Amino acid sequence: MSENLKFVPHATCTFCGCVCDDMDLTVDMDEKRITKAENACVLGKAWFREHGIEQRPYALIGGREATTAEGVEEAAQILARARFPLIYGLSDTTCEAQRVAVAIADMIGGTVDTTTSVCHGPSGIAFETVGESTASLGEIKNRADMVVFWGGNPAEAHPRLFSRYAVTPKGMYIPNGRKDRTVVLVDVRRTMSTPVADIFLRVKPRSDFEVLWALRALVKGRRVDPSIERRTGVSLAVLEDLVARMKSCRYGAFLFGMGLTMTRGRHFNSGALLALTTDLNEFTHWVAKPVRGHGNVTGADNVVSWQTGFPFGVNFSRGYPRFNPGEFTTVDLLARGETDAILILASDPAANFPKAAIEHLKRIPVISLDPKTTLTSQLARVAFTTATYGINVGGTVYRMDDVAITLRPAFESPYPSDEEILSAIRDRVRALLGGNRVPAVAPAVAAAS
Amino acid sequence: MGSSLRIVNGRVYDPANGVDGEVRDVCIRDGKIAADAPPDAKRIDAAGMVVMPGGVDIHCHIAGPKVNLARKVQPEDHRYDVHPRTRVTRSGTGGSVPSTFATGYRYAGLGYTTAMEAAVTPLGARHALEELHDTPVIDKGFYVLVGNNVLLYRLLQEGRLEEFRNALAWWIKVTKAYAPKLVNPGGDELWKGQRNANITSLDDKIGPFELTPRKVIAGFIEAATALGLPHPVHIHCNNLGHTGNVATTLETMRLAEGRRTHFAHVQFNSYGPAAGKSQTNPTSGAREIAEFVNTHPNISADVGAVMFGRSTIMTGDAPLAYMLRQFGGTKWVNADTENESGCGIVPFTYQDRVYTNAMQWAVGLELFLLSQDPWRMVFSTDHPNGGSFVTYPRLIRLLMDREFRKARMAEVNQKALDRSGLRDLSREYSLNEIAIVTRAGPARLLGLTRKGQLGVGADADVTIYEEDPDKEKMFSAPRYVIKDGELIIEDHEFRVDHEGRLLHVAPDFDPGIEQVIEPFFEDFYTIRFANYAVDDRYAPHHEIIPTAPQAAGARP
Amino acid sequence: MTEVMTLIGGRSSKQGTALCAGKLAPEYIELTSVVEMNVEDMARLGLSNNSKVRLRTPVGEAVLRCKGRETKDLPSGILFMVYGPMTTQLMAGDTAASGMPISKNIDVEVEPVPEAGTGT
Amino acid sequence: MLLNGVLIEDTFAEAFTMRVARLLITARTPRWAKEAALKLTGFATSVIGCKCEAGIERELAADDTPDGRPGLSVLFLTMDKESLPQRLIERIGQTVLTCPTTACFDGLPDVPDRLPVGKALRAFGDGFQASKVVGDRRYWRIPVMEGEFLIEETFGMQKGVGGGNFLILAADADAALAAAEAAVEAMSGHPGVVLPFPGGVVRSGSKVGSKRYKKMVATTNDAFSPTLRAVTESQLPEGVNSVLEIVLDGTDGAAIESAMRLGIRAACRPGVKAISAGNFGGKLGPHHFHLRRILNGASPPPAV
Amino acid sequence: MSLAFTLRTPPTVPLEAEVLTPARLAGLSAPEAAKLSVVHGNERADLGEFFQVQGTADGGGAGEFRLTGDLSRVKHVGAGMADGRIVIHGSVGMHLGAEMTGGEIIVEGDAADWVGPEMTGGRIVIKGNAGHMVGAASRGSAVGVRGGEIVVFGNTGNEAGHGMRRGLVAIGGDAGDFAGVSMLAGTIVVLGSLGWRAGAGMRRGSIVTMHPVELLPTFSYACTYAPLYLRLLLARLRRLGLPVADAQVSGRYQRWSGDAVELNKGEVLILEA
Repeated sequence: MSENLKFVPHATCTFCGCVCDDMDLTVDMDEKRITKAENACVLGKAWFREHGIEQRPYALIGGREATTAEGVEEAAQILARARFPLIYGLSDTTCEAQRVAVAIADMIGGTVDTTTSVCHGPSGIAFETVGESTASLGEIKNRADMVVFWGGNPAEAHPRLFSRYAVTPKGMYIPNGRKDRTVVLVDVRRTMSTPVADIFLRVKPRSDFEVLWALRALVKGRRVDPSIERRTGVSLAVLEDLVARMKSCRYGAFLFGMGLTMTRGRHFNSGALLALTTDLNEFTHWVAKPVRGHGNVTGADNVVSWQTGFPFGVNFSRGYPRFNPGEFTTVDLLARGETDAILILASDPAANFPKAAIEHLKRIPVISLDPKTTLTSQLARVAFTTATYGINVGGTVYRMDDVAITLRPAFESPYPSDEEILSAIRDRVRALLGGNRVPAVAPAVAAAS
Repeated sequence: MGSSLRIVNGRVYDPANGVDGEVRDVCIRDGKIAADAPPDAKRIDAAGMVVMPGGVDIHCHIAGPKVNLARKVQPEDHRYDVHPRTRVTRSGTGGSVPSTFATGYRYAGLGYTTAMEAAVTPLGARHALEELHDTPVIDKGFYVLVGNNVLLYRLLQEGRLEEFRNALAWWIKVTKAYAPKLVNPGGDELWKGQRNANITSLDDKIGPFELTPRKVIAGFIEAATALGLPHPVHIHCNNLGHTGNVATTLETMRLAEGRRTHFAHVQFNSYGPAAGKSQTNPTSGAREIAEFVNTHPNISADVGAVMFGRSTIMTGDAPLAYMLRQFGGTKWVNADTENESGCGIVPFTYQDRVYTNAMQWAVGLELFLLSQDPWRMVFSTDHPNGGSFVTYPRLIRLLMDREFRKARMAEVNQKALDRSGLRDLSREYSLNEIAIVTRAGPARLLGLTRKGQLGVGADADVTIYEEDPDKEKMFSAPRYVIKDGELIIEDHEFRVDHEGRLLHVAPDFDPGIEQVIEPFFEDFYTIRFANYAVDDRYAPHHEIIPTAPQAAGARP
Repeated sequence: MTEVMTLIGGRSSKQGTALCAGKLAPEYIELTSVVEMNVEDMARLGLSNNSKVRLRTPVGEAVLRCKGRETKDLPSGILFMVYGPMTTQLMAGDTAASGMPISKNIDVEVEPVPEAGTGT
Repeated sequence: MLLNGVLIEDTFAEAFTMRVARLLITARTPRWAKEAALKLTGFATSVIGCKCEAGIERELAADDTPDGRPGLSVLFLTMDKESLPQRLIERIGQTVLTCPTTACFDGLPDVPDRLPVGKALRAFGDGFQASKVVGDRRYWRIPVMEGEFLIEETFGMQKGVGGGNFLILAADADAALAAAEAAVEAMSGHPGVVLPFPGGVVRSGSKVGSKRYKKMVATTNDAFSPTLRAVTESQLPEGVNSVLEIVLDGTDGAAIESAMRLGIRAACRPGVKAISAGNFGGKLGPHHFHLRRILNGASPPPAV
Repeated sequence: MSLAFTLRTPPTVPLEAEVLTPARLAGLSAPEAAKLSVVHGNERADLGEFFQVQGTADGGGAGEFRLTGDLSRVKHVGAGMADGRIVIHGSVGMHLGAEMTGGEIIVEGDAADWVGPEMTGGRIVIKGNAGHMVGAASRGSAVGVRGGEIVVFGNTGNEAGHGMRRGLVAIGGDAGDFAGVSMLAGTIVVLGSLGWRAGAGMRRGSIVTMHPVELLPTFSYACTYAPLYLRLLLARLRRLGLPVADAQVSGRYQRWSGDAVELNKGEVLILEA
């Protein structure tokens, strides 16, 4: 270790949606490496430790080394030519880069979709159906005397959700921290998170909806069939007890994970939880919060929403934004083979999409932007190496509770940022198209979904 | 900056400079109104047209966390109102909460060049600024929500008034806000901490604090006056939307005691007691409110008129949104912000046959028609709460065209109309008065000396409308819109894109106040103090409007 | 012998830390190639830790190593594995107009894979 | 004119315009449909005392009803538009709604004038009722102790004809009755026509008003009453000792005419002296059914 | 002869062809129809670039036309149509008959997601299978089918009749999950099996199925009876061509009330075996 150390206080970890901004980093400036990340959880420590500078080509075109500029030209040509281009990912980069990504999609008449569609997209659909009572994480810290974790494993995926925001911290009206809260955990299996709970409800797989629906009925004083126990593994008596506690707490909070969204029922599972939250407000204050994965997936939701009116899966091919999950979302467009070019921004769908979608990725020109080699970058026509946001690149990220935070990069990277590459692509595409592409067809508003 | 321009032959309405419909030239140089323009300046022949300063919206909700939630929650409201891109402008969607680009272009498309987002939590400031950055053409700013701020309450409760004032200045400055905003003071603590309760009078105790709304409001008026802000405290009163709230509103207005204070969307706070057999149907309180404002030059207000049709209730007044959710259909959004605010959102439709909605519509019009000083009772619909800003041209016509108003009156709930004073009012607004309530007045109330007027040195934000007896049509689509001297809209079409400025204030404070604030952050916020202040990158084009601090406790 | 069980995909902190090192690193590939199974189910199927097992759905299949978990942690009939290249093989592309493929609680056929030399 | 030796007088039956609805009543068995229909059409002989007139038009096979069950069609008439829905609501509510297994459908679905009968009766459901649209017709399902009563939301109303009639003038009471029975038999099931009186026959034909009692709207038809032949201005031919009347209500004049033709022919049998008809001199009713023309197959003059 | 379109060049990316309605084609010759605009991906194109067009549109008002080929990437066919008739020989893409108010569409093949969303009248008949969201509300909207009839001979995906307020969705085969979710009124008949969670959040309306199903615990059993209106309904389905058995017409059904989480005024009718 060299003597050339730099101390970067108040830095922000973008590994997960907690976006903790209390990282005090020590950087070895000679080795371009973060040697210490105070306050970081196990995931944060790995995030900061492992994102050093790797020796990689600036760009690869068809597997051949190229300059960033050559990559930009190739990418711009692909995007300008494509009839149904898709821009996907966005959740592990800054809002500044996301804004450019949406601008490109708008200009070329493409589609923009984020990793939200395969994470809490269903919760987004649920939000559009029932709304949501929610709060910034500080309100949960300061006020929540009952916290219910549903379908998630924060101990392994969001460790500081427990320690910084929702379980152990002392808050304004929670002077004794953990002792002042009732913690409930609902999951289909025991996990590392289970021990934190006062009450653990193990529900049978794929029965969350039934449990939530029964809770809604009980909150409203309606009848629930006793078969609920056989079907969900949770007895009516247990549910009644839970409802009594929920109605009598002062400030309750649900924090729910992809155990709801990725299983059969999808948006209805999240919707049931959001509706239950609304129902409970008839009796006392309740909020709910989807626990988000990627560091700036919440920023992606926000940027896409303010620029288009819709949170993800937005298509511009007719000259204006349209939203329709299943029609304009990435898994669907790929699995149906409808998209003819894709720019993947800081995401690795080749590693987690269904087989049918990955097979189409192999058939079309892929442009990837990523600090690291990924399965996706390996099959890309154009693969850019980028600087890592939060470590090498400043900008804005949104915490899972919509709080925007400014990054404090620790050291410079020789690689350009996503924003720089995207801006260059945007400018080049604009030159190729002579401005925004305007399809000469009147809006078909009646059929505009 | 734009090139030079000379607008000739137009009838000019520039009330700030006493110009009332004179045909005269308006010259523009380097983005400002000039005494003359070079001979090679582009000429716009405005014969048969009306030339006005660009519109200034003193109160709307167009950017920030709550606006984005309201956008996201209503995809069905965007589908039928798309905003296609052009070669030079971005696409977007409309509905009652348009996307940022559509917001900017549509304001410009109505001839508005400045708009103030009226409620942003300090914690949401960075977000609001990002959205405002993506809101093209117009200049913009926002009011920061401070009226339920826990630390400020603590300072006020402990009588630490100087620290209170410094902390207020700090909050305004570090968030790059334009003015302090109070929303339902005291309500959030009851909402969040006491099982969704609410404040019902100025003398209610605010939860665990030894404070009342009366004390809080007075404290803010005092502190803001001392800071000498260009726009004073901007208040959304307690009991908003409730039958009989006119008493609370008048009591709150009296708290100003001669100091400048602005009352937001007073229509929603001008309801008399219940009438007839109903326990809830309000009567009109417009006359009492208008009289108070007429006779108190320190008081200003924007109307917050209600226009029938689809709207979105979005407010820092969370208990109000909760109450309205029973009328709104299936969706309700609530969003608590730590130590700072609450927020509620409900999609809503005002129906002309519904008593209460018709009364709200009538009260808004009454307030306009009873106002004797258009400079202090200015134009707003509290977009999108009372209706979208795209309804402004219709509202203008309702004010300018008695026959149109009468025809519309015939279609609304007649019982409500009977209990309002609208039938007795035959006044019609002149173009000069419209220019005051939509431009010169709001600019003056905001302390924006270079806006809302066409004197030499003013910002060259100019709108040119083709004269038309149908005022709704006339104000719906200006022929030309000039922003900062640049011809943005020509022959009704966008020629170029444009990025406006952020308008904000930066009141001085004693840096020692940070030693008071920081420990509170470490205990009760989930973001580090060091990461809270918004830096200049979020306002790449901005203008700081100066303050004029006064000695503490000074009275005008 | 095959049985139908319910496969839960998920994350682990080990996966998270390995991810930072890179998805092509051996430890990540190793982590995403293991399926956790109830020990009694394993015994019934004649499996032991590190035995090979084939999971099959209507869209594809994957061969994994299995790892036993006690009933209190993982009930009979439930499988757990972290997301990765193997889970993608088993996921269907239909999202039911939601954008979201089903990646938790997938019904899979479980079949032990005899290994050369085990002689059973 | 003579038919089978029976004199067909040269006169006409004078009928009124009424408002008519057609109801299809179905049930689990023909019996229960009939029970309901009989109650519904009971005490509905004449608007004079019943405020409505009604009768069973015909029996319907299961294949001919909307729900594929046996049933009956009923014609229901009143003098004015306003009272038709009122009477229907009262009567269906008391007689069909109450009757086991029945359902009630509109038999005039293509008629534009709609009566909100089911719509009113749904209130019996006390908020538990539910509506259902099948095809383009809306029905109400009203929960009852037995299960559910189904009724169409609206019923068509059109102009109909009431008071078509003919008189059987016979030598004696037995001959009159036998002829009337034969006439009814011949007309029964005729589409568009009902005979509202008991067994289709009325013995107490009436005249308008009273010679003696101011309050009476109708009193005995003394001109055709054999016992009064000597004390009044009788219109009875010689040898007539008993008269029975058949009254026909229908959906339109053509149906009445066609039914009258069948009925009169059947009535012309031994013992019958003449067939006549009741009219008021042509001043009150717009529909005139000239007996001889009917029997000759000619159309009646158009309604005024 | 009516207009007939035969897909000659299958689109490689989605083709949006809301021009394919009887009203838009009324009175056009084949060359005129071939000139109509469609959106191919992100660019305008002529209908004729993809379809061979023959015949002439029926004169006077909306007539009938015919589409042949694999149109599974052709979206918005018949969207917003008010009258006339479209016959499709082959499969068809999303948003078929979206928001239509009248007329009839017959598909002799399969249909993709979003058949007849938010339609208010008319009829869509799919002889094969249909995708998800048959007759559903668009995302964010609370109201789906407001009138008219959708008949699918085969199976459907999830959320058939989501938020429907009036009208009929009849499915000859099986329905996916959440059939009739949040329905406000109207009727869904499934001759095959219901998927999971049918009728979740329904306020009013009827879901009828011919196979046993376990409903959500917020539904309560009421009685077993022979609802008379079903005889009318099933007779109508027969006329529309669905294979309704006599035993279904004359059968007894379990009536379940729900959803208790909402108004509890809906019903699910399950044929007794």
